Amino acid sequence: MISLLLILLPLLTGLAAFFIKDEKLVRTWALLTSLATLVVSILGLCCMNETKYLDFHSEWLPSLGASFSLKMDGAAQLLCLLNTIAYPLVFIAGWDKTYKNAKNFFALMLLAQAGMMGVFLAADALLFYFFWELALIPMYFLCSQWGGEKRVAVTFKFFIYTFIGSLLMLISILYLYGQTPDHSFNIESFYNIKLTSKQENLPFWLMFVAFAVKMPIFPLHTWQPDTYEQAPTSTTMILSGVMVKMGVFGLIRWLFPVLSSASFIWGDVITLVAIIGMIYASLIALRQDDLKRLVAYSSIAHIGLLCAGMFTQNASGIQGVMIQMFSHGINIIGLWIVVDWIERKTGTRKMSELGGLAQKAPTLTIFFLIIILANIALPLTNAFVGEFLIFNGLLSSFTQYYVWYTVMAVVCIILAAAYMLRMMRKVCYGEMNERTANVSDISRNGKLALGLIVLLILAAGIYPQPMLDLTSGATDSLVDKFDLIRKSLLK
Amino acid sequence: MPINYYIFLSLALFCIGIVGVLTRRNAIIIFMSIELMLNAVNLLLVAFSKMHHNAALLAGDVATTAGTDGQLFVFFIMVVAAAEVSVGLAIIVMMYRNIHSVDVNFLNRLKH
Amino acid sequence: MNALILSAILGVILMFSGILLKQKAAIRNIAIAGMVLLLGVNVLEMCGTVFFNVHTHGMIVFDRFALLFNTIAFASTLLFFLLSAKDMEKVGVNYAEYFALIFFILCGITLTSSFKSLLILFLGIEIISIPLYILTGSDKRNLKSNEASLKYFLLGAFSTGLMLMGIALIYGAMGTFNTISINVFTEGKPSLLLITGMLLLLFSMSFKASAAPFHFWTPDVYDGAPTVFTSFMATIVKAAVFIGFIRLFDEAFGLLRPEWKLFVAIIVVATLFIGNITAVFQQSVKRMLAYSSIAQAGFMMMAVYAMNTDAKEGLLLYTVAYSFATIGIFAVLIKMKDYSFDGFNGFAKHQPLLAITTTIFLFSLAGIPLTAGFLSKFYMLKATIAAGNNLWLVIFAVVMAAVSAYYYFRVIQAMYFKEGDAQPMEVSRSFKWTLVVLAVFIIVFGIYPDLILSHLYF
Amino acid sequence: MQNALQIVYLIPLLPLIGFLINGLGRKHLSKSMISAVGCGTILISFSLSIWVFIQVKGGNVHTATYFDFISVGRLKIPFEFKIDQLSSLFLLIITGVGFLIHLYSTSYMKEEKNEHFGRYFSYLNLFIFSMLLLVMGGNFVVMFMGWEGVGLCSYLLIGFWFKKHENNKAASKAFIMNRIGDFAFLIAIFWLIAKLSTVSFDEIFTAASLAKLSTLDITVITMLLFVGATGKSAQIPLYTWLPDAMAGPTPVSALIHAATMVTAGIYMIARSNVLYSLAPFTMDIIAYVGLATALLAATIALKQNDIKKVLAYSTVSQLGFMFLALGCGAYTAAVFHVMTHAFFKALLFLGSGSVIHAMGGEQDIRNMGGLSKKLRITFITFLIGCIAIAGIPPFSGFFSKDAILLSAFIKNPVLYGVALFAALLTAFYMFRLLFITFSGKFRGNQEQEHHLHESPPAMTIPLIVLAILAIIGGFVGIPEVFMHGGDKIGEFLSPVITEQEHHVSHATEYMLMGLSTGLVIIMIIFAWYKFRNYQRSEATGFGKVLENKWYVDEFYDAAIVKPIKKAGIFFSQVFDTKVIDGIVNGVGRLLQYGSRQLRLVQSGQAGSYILLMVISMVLIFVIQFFIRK
Amino acid sequence: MSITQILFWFLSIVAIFSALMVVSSKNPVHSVLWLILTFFSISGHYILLNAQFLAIVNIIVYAGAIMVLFLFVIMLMNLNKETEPQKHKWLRIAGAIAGGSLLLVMVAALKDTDIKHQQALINTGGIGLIKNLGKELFTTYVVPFEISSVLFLSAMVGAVVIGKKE
Repeated sequence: MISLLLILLPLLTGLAAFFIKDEKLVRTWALLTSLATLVVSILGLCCMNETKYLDFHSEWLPSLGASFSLKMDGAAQLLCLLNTIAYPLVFIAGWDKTYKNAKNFFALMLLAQAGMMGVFLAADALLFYFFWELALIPMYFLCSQWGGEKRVAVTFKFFIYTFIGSLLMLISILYLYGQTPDHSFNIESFYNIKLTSKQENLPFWLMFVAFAVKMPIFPLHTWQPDTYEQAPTSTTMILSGVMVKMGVFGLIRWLFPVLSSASFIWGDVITLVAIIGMIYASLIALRQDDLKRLVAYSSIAHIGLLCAGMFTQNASGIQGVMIQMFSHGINIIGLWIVVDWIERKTGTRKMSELGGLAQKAPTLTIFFLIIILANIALPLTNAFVGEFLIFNGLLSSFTQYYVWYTVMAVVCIILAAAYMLRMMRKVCYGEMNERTANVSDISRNGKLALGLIVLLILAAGIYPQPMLDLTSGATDSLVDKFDLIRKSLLK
Repeated sequence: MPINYYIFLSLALFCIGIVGVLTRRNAIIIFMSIELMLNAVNLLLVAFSKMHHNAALLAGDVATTAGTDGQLFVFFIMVVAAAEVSVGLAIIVMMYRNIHSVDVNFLNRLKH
Repeated sequence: MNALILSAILGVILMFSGILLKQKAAIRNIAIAGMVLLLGVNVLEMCGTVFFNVHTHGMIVFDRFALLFNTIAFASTLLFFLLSAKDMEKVGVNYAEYFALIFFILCGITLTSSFKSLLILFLGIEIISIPLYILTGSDKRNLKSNEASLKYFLLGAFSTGLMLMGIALIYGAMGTFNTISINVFTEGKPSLLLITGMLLLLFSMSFKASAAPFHFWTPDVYDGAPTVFTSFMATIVKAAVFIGFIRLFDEAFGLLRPEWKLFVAIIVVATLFIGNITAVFQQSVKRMLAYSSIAQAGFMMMAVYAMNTDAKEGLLLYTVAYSFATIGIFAVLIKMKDYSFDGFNGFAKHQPLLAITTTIFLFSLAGIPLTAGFLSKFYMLKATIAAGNNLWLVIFAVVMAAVSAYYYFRVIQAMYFKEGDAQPMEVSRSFKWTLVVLAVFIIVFGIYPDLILSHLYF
Repeated sequence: MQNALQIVYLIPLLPLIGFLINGLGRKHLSKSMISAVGCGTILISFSLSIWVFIQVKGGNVHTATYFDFISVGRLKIPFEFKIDQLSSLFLLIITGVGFLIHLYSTSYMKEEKNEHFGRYFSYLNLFIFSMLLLVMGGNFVVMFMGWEGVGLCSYLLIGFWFKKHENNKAASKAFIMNRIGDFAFLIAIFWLIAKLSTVSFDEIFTAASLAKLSTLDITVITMLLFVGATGKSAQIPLYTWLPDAMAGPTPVSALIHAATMVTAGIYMIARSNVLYSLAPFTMDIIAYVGLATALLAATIALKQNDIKKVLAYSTVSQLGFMFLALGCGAYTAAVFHVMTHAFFKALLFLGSGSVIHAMGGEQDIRNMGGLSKKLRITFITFLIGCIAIAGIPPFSGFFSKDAILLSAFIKNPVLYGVALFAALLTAFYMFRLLFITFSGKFRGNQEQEHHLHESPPAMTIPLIVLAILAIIGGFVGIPEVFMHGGDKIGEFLSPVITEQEHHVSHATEYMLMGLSTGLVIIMIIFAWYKFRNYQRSEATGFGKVLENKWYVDEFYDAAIVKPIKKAGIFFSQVFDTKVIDGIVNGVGRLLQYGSRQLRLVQSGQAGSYILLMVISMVLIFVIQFFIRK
Repeated sequence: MSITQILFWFLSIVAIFSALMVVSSKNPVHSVLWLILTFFSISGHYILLNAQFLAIVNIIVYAGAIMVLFLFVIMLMNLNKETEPQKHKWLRIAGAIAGGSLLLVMVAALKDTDIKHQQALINTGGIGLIKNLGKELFTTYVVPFEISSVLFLSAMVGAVVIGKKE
């Protein structure tokens, strides 16, 4: 029931928001409803393991073998939590912003939330695909309507990219559906599919491409920097904070358990590509002048790590990914809030035109610093836990070149430090210039949002075990599956 | 008569009709070529009808009416052809009124 | 049978109403009322009430599939009337005759959906085609309309010739026109005459369904015809042809599937490719929709290719999704002054409601989930995958579907994100609400298609 | 009953609280409040550390586990503190020296704005917290937390005056270079986890665990850990950040970049001595690297003119000595040197701070001279520091350095020779510094001369205390030859450090001591002769190379930094936009082009339509009847 | 060679020759006349096949009504050799080749069908007589017959719509 509520709440309130004319009212409405959704998802945490309260099942299209079933395991809970935390944060941070057609903006935002929630909860392949697209459409409108100068073309590229990906996934789903013993789209039936590893290849790649585009994994990433740059920042926060996790989540729930042996066989190649992508993106981030693009490329690098972590296929790596999904979401939202504030106050995103913000905006600088440190995985911040586990998983994974993979991946945290500190140095430190001389410190709502983010960063960094416990069930079942496959393949 | 002769004859007439459609620019002639094609079909149908009749007779069914449907089909083709001609000529005349030509190559406002 | 006879009668009534009634509104009301009646009697027949019990000697059988499609076609036509009947006035003076012709076409559609004899198929196709030639040319002063009409006529007559040749050869091989009797299992190779005839029928049906490489008439005719009639023929008529198509190849040539499978696949690929790729560069929305209808035909052809239960269900759903969406878009398009993409610039600002409904229609055409368009494409893909070892075809189709999103979204971009002053045209309240109803239908069927498909089985 | 040492968490917690109070209240609290909080928390920690030390001395060794930090599958990483001889000794050094430097800072940083004053103390407290975490950590992960934490504080404090770009660059450089080391450290941890599924010291350093590791594993792990140590402890090749780190406030240099943080590497290796003893190859490498660093840094220090730079290179050099000791298996000697070095190097830095304070921020020794008259206490304490570092008995440096040299001699006399040479250079450059700064004539400008004054008590008291420590600090490790049982420190550490017995005759030992002491004195006299009346002159030839630090920075820049930047530019401007995005956009453009071409087929001519239809029919017939058959 | 065979060959040659003349005559009026000849020869074939009803209908409907209509239209438009548009030579050749190859392909495909030994009944057989056809038409085929009235109606309406002056 809780899972149903989590979808319906943003969906209905989002639809209702279309009809609220007053801007202030709709903003309040959006914040309050997103908070309500947060409360529901926390409620979900409280009745962990009580599947009868969490899950939901209802007939939908019996002739097709599709049902409206939602499943809320640990991984889903964590991502729902991320989703529900992200929204209030974004709304709080954007409290003092005005939008043209505010009602449409907030309504679409909430609809996107409903879509993503559905992706995280769906336990039926067709339903999953539905929500997958449903999350995309509001994003398309949000980015095209409220974004920067080149928004229409850029968003369209983004749309087509992901649309192709998701259509390929659809084929894969259909193919797998044909192989299910009971001709059903239900996730359990998908888990029962027996295929030879040769048969698995094509559906595996079809599905992986969809997720890879969404994450995005090098070399399918080129939509991402442009989109992040052009989209309205609130949307970018959701895009990068929550939406890209859809891809990783897809791996966890749909790709790996269903197509395990292909995942195992191709793990090497994909890990390599992901890690090359990490280094590649890090190197590019090192030379970016535009703050948004820098953050975008850094995000590509981090997501590459998530992908590599998934393919370690051991408990440490996958647990790391789960934690890191959450952490990355929180951190990058923080980064965007800061970048957005800088852009609004100084009118530029170019680092070469900034400097000396620390003198005028010390509070912001502190928050910024903490978020940056979290982003480069300093111990006692949230990202350390995740990345530590992922790297660890990588080294003890069964891929053939695991040592070199690990080394290459860890190189990225050096590069990450380099580009993140470069950003810090160019933006906050140094002498002021005419652009930065007149700024004031961050406003109260910004402080609130960033403060919450910092609290989350530290809390999760110091005591991550509850999160690990939350997702351990999902991880264990996945790892068990892999162990079986590995044994049978290596025999 | 061996049925193959009829088949070949009809096909020849049919393809001459097609060649006519392909080589002429006058809409009326094209239309006439199409009529020729229809007539080739009619001839073939009648021949087949007689062939099936023959086959039924040879099979020993003396009072057979096998093959009637083929000839009736020809009848319906003629009906349709007549209707088509009335409409087709009306369209051609309408066009002639507007552009004073029956050249189909004039018809290229709609393209790409 | 109810619908077949009533539609003919209604055609006659409207034919005369043009003479008797001078007020166009009255004619229109009669047509709409007649349409409601037609829909009603057809639904009644689905429920088991048959008014006219005519013995057809097995040439026409109104099974559930046919009746359900007829209902869909009649409902679409009703919506079409509600939305666009008023705009027919602008085409020419023969207002009542247009309605009469449309009713005659519906008569042909009932035949095409329910034939069991090639003769009936032939007659049905012709009854559809001949009025269409006229409707296409009904804007008599307009050279484009003339041109479209003549092209349509010449090419259509040519394809009729092919179809007849095919029927003749089949008759030669099998000695019958009855579809069931054609579809008998023979030892060894099937007769060459039969195969040749089947291929010729494939060509001519592809022509009517505007499948490549027999599609050439489509863009020109759809572009040249008065937009109201384009709307009608691109949707309901095309859907009917497909129903006839799938029926023919299922009932008459089902056993020959190994022979025609390859060619249908080729036609699917060619159609998808040409339709989608050519649509990309169009500057006029109307012409783009013409090409998009070719592209959609490619998807519908996949049903013919797959030829299983899913395919048939899916085709029905597809006809609904495609017809409703296209009727809706055309209804909006008719109201526009400028048919180019730029003509839609800033449309959302002036007509937010129309823009939203149009967006839903375009989503449906592009196959975005939550619209019927998605599920119908989904059924097609599913049927094709179920039909066997042909993932390549599906992948190709899917890539082409992505391409189609490109041109559909151009309209959405123009409406929402481009600065412009799309002429705010006068639209009545009822027009708007009809569009909304249409959009709601599309979404409802997109979520719960069993509303339609469940009628196929009881 | 719970072990009394369970409450050691208070030791790091107090500085953390101090950090929070000062950090959050930096705008609202007065400077004296900030000082009180900053120093007070450390003082309490120091007192606790003494208590802990006494407990440990009494034989109470304890591993305190608090909560599961990470527990995944078989891997359990608890949050635990290990209190034993080694860590308790470091606790003393850290909190003790830390407290003195805090005290010193209250005066040194007085001129800063309230806000920045608070910020400074909060950073300093955070540093102490991290450092404590590092040494108290009961497993590699907790140690790593502290490890990175001190790196962060170092970054923050180097860039404390963030308006100047050089400071920020130096800060970033320090952090990134440390990260390179951390990278190796991390991999070592992962390797351990992969092999042993644990990171706790108590579990790793057992015979059972060690038996599970192959020689290769041990070599790789120890090498990686050592690479980690080179980053933090500024060894070749990762030493270049340390001299640049002098951009931070001087007390920071004293605390972080001399006394505590940079010795973390030594601590880590000493902690893992069980492992290292099994990896002779790594030991050799460590010895060579340490020696090379000691020598290289010493040569550079000869020609430096910035007072803090000289001390920085001296620090690098001394750290090199410590690694030499580690490489020779003399862990105790290394730890001993850490301790004495903490005293005299902190003293020297604080002394230099006093000088800089007096000179109004001037750091170039060529502009100083003759300061001994004006800055009596500073001069005397500085002199003590110099003597200690030069290694003249009975000052502390003598004992520790002697132990190191002896261990080198045991390992290989050549090592000893080179190390001795480096030690002589140490004496030379330190006294060069002393003489140029304090003797001769004042070479600065009028204003500076007028401004010259002795520092306030808050600064001189720590100097005096440290000077005393620098004198007597060595007595805890008197060699056997002088006094049986004099090696208190070795005795104390023996439960945690296993060392091979060394076999050197007493005569040799005496001879070596005599040799080094004699040569050092000669060097000092030479330095006095050369620099008592220093006149500025341009360096030429080899001196120029030394002044420019062997051009190592330039080499790194050209060999590593520039290529990475170039790659970044290439990827972002060429590869990403032209190639990858080019392909993506190319597909789109191809589509448009295809569309434009394909629509030409739609010629508008009915005849051509039919022709195309007929041709396709013919083709299909051909396929059906002639190809498929 | 029997008389029927001679007649068959004669009629076939006439039909093909006149058909060729239809498509190749420059003058549209000549084309019409040749087409009428073709229809006559086809009617002759019908008679040969004893399909008397169709032979008559063919002459009345096609040769009589339809072709006269064509002739009227051509006369109305005053089309003659001079106004006759000519296709480009290459296009004509291409058209002829395409049509020819279609013929070739189909003949090649159908020359070996399983019914190639069957005969079409010549001269005899009563199915082509009016009586038989009429009976069938108004019993079994009454529904299509009625339906064709719809076709005619629509054609009529269409002709009115198209032809009526506005």
